Amino acid sequence: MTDIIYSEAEKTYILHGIQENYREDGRGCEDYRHMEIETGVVSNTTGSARVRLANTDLLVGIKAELGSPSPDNPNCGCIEFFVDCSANATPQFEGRGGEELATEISNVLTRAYSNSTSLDLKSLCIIPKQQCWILYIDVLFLECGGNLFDAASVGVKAALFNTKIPNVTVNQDEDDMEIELSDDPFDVQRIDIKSAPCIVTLSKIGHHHVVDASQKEEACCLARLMMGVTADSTITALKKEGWGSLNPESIFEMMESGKNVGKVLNASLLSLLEDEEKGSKRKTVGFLK
Amino acid sequence: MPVDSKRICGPEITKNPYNFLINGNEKGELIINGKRRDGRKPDQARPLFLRPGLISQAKGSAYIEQNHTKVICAVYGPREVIRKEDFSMKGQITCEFKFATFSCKKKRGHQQDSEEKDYSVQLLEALEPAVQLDKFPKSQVNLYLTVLQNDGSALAASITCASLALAHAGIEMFDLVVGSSVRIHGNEILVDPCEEEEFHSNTNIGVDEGGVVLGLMPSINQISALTSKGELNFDTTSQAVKTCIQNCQKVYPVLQNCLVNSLKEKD
Amino acid sequence: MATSTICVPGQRILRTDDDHISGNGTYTRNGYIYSTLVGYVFTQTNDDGKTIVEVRSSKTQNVVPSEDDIVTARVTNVNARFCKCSILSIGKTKLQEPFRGTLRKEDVRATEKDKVEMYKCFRPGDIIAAQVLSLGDAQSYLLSTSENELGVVIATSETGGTMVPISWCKMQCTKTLSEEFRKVAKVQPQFIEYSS
Amino acid sequence: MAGLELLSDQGFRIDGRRPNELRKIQCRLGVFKQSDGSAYIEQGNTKVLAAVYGPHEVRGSRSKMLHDKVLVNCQYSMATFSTGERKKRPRGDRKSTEMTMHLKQTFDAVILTSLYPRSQIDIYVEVLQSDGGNYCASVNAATLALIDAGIPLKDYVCACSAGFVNDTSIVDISYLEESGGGPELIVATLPKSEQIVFLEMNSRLHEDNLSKVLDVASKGCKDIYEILDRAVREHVSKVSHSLATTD
Repeated sequence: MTDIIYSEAEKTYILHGIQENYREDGRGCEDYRHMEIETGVVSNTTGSARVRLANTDLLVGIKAELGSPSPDNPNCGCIEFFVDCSANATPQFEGRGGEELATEISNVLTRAYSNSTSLDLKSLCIIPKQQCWILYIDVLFLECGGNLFDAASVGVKAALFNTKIPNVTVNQDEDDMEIELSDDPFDVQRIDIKSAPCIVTLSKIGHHHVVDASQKEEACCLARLMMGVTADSTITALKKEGWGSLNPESIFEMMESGKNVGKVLNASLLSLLEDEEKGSKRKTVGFLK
Repeated sequence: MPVDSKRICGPEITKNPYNFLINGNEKGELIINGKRRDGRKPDQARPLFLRPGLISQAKGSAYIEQNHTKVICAVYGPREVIRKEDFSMKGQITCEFKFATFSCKKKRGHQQDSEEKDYSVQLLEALEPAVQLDKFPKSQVNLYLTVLQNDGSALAASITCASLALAHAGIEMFDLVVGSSVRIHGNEILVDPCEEEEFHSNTNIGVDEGGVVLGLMPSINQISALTSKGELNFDTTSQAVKTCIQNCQKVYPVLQNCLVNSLKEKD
Repeated sequence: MATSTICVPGQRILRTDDDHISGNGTYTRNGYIYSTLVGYVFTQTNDDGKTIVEVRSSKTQNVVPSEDDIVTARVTNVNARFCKCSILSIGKTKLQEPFRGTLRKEDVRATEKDKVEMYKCFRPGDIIAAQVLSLGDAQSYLLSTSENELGVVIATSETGGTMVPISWCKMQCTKTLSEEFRKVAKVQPQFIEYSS
Repeated sequence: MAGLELLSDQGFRIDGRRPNELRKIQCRLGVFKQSDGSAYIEQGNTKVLAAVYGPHEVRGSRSKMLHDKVLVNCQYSMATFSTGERKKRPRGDRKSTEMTMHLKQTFDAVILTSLYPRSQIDIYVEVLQSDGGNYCASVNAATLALIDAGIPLKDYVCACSAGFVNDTSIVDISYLEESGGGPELIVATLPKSEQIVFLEMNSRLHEDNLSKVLDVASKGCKDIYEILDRAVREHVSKVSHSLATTD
């Protein structure tokens, strides 16, 4: 995490607030901050999205490229996560400074998506054992204001929703296969994100836990539990993180609230994306707001 | 990605012969008549062998064997932090987790791949809460884990092994950390899965297929590591976590005994 | 008083009460004393009648330099402002790997600090006894020799012969009888005990 | 010209622009809160974000510190999805390093460096989408970010590219026009004092035409200056207005 140093008094202030279910910005323990999502912001990607969660700002770009499937999984396409922390967010990320955090985030994302139910990877296969789509999902952090994991997962899901892979026809000659790409921008394949997970991070602060911790709250937090939660409230990934430990009861409590929060988060994200799609005449503003 | 320039590498593209198995990826049922393929009951862990102190030049070391899963761990330090960027006033631990190149069905590289790096981080997070870091300010303790043979549950075994090695090295700890893993297969929870039972993201279809790894400090009842993979229902997950905790508590006395015995033997 | 009870990390030793205090190798949590090491439990009664519970491991203790520790170090580099040393042992414990230390000019002696000339106090290769002043910075620990008992203990002359102290600031080579300047330590008997 | 006709007989370019017409420029100052100054610029399909931190204490090794002026530290990186084909690494490759150096040289020349001795100013540029003229957009974005950060400058720095096709100079060339293989001239100027701080030319161009192309590019810089200046004034008036209302 980006380093912030707070005095003990400040930490106690945050801690006491959380005990009363009242956080420094007036939220309750299970409330998210204001989130803005916009899809289709980078025109030369297959799918893209920008998420701004309070002052966490990120851009997700997905590029679909043709490649050969992994030998373990010849009938499926692949997804690859890459996270980059731009030095725009904080000078600490200059050069390779953000790499550690970036790997951590991409590992959690990979973990959340590493099951065959989240995404239908079979639909990305073109010719079994030979050709498939590889989705490069690149997350670029532009500003860090806490809760990067959740924001990244929301961005990924939104960008996947926005992804339009050109349809492909395979012409088979005797032993030669020819792949033809459709250049009609409406003749495209969409990705079903109904069962794609969102990550919910629960930060343990004092004896309570909160979702969507701000940067200040993250500085007070000893341990957190990250959960990949789908709309059906199944769990696709769990990961305890941080240098503290948790007792079993609180883990079960955290999982319970993670499940509930995740369900709402997924539902509202989907309805928002569908609304945006319907009113797609709206001009994209990107960073020009 | 740095390229390994010190070794002469084999051909760039080789294929794993196991891909050509006729039923390569469909392994059939994991449970037949209430028994697992190696004859264990679902809630039965494999026999455990533990031995501290076999690497003499290390400050502490330990070896763990669960049938064919074999892990060795060495602890060095507390020593000075060499890299200036890593400096912190608090004590630090570093973990390097490596599968020996010959340890898995698939050949492993000489350099850490992303899975091994991920395991290193998970190990570190499992152990950090247990170690009294304030006892060695400005210094670091280095842990090196090598999986000599991987037959499933390598991470769980490594957690146990590493905490044993730390205790052997005399690093002050709040408690030992015991690792445990389960495989969730439909309604069944398989304790201590072996390689063919382990969850692989690509082959298993459907909800309630996955795995959970947990690290517990039994005496103070704190969970220091928890990770899961695969899509699981909420209740299954909590059940799996509970099973892991129970299993850790079963292993804990073995760990304690082993340390006590090793101390007795020495005197 | 020693008992033959063996403890492992995380093992509950006993309840804390007014009479028992947790000592080295233990910690208290929720009203109990727990062990942090593999070792034997020792109890000791201190002056005000309380019992200190300790766990001592048979291994050499893991030590890192901390403030006020007396350390033995080898001088590796001398310049006009400070000298660098590598700390070889802390108290009685020999370190497996050295730690870096710095001895600044103003910490060489207690009096006439501004008149210290580093080159007349230390030479690379000297073995010194010093005290840890503070944990210092990222690079090294900060050392001090500003006591009579601290300073150069073992040194060789330019020709390579061993030197013996002839005053608090001079040493003499046993071979060539040439004299060299050093900040000489007035070695205390307990230090000699250490090295034996 | 190979294959593509970059300039039609009617005098229009591929994207429908006239030879001396810039792409649409949209920009915004103060995009982010955490940085001391930030700006976003869109020049057609080229989109660049810039953030400025500082002046602050020199980070890292103290040997970099300059005793008489501020250290200008730049980093140019491109989002992996910014280009047509996916980039493997966002920075650290040769082209990015070169671009970083060019940016540093450019801004060393315009920042009043002697005002902040022994300090450092960071300029981070992130290309979100690239469609030609990355350097120009980066310079323009960084200028706006520096202004947003309140760092004293001699003048705006405006950069613009120009090409030469069919005896006609074309201004602000896009990726397609860049990759056509024709000459490409990139210039960064101080519009008020009409000084050139950076000039680069690739490929072959007849000596006689150089001044023509340069004129077109300098004109482009001045046009960009007008746009940037308007954006800055708007931003400042908006900010001061909101300040006035909050009082």
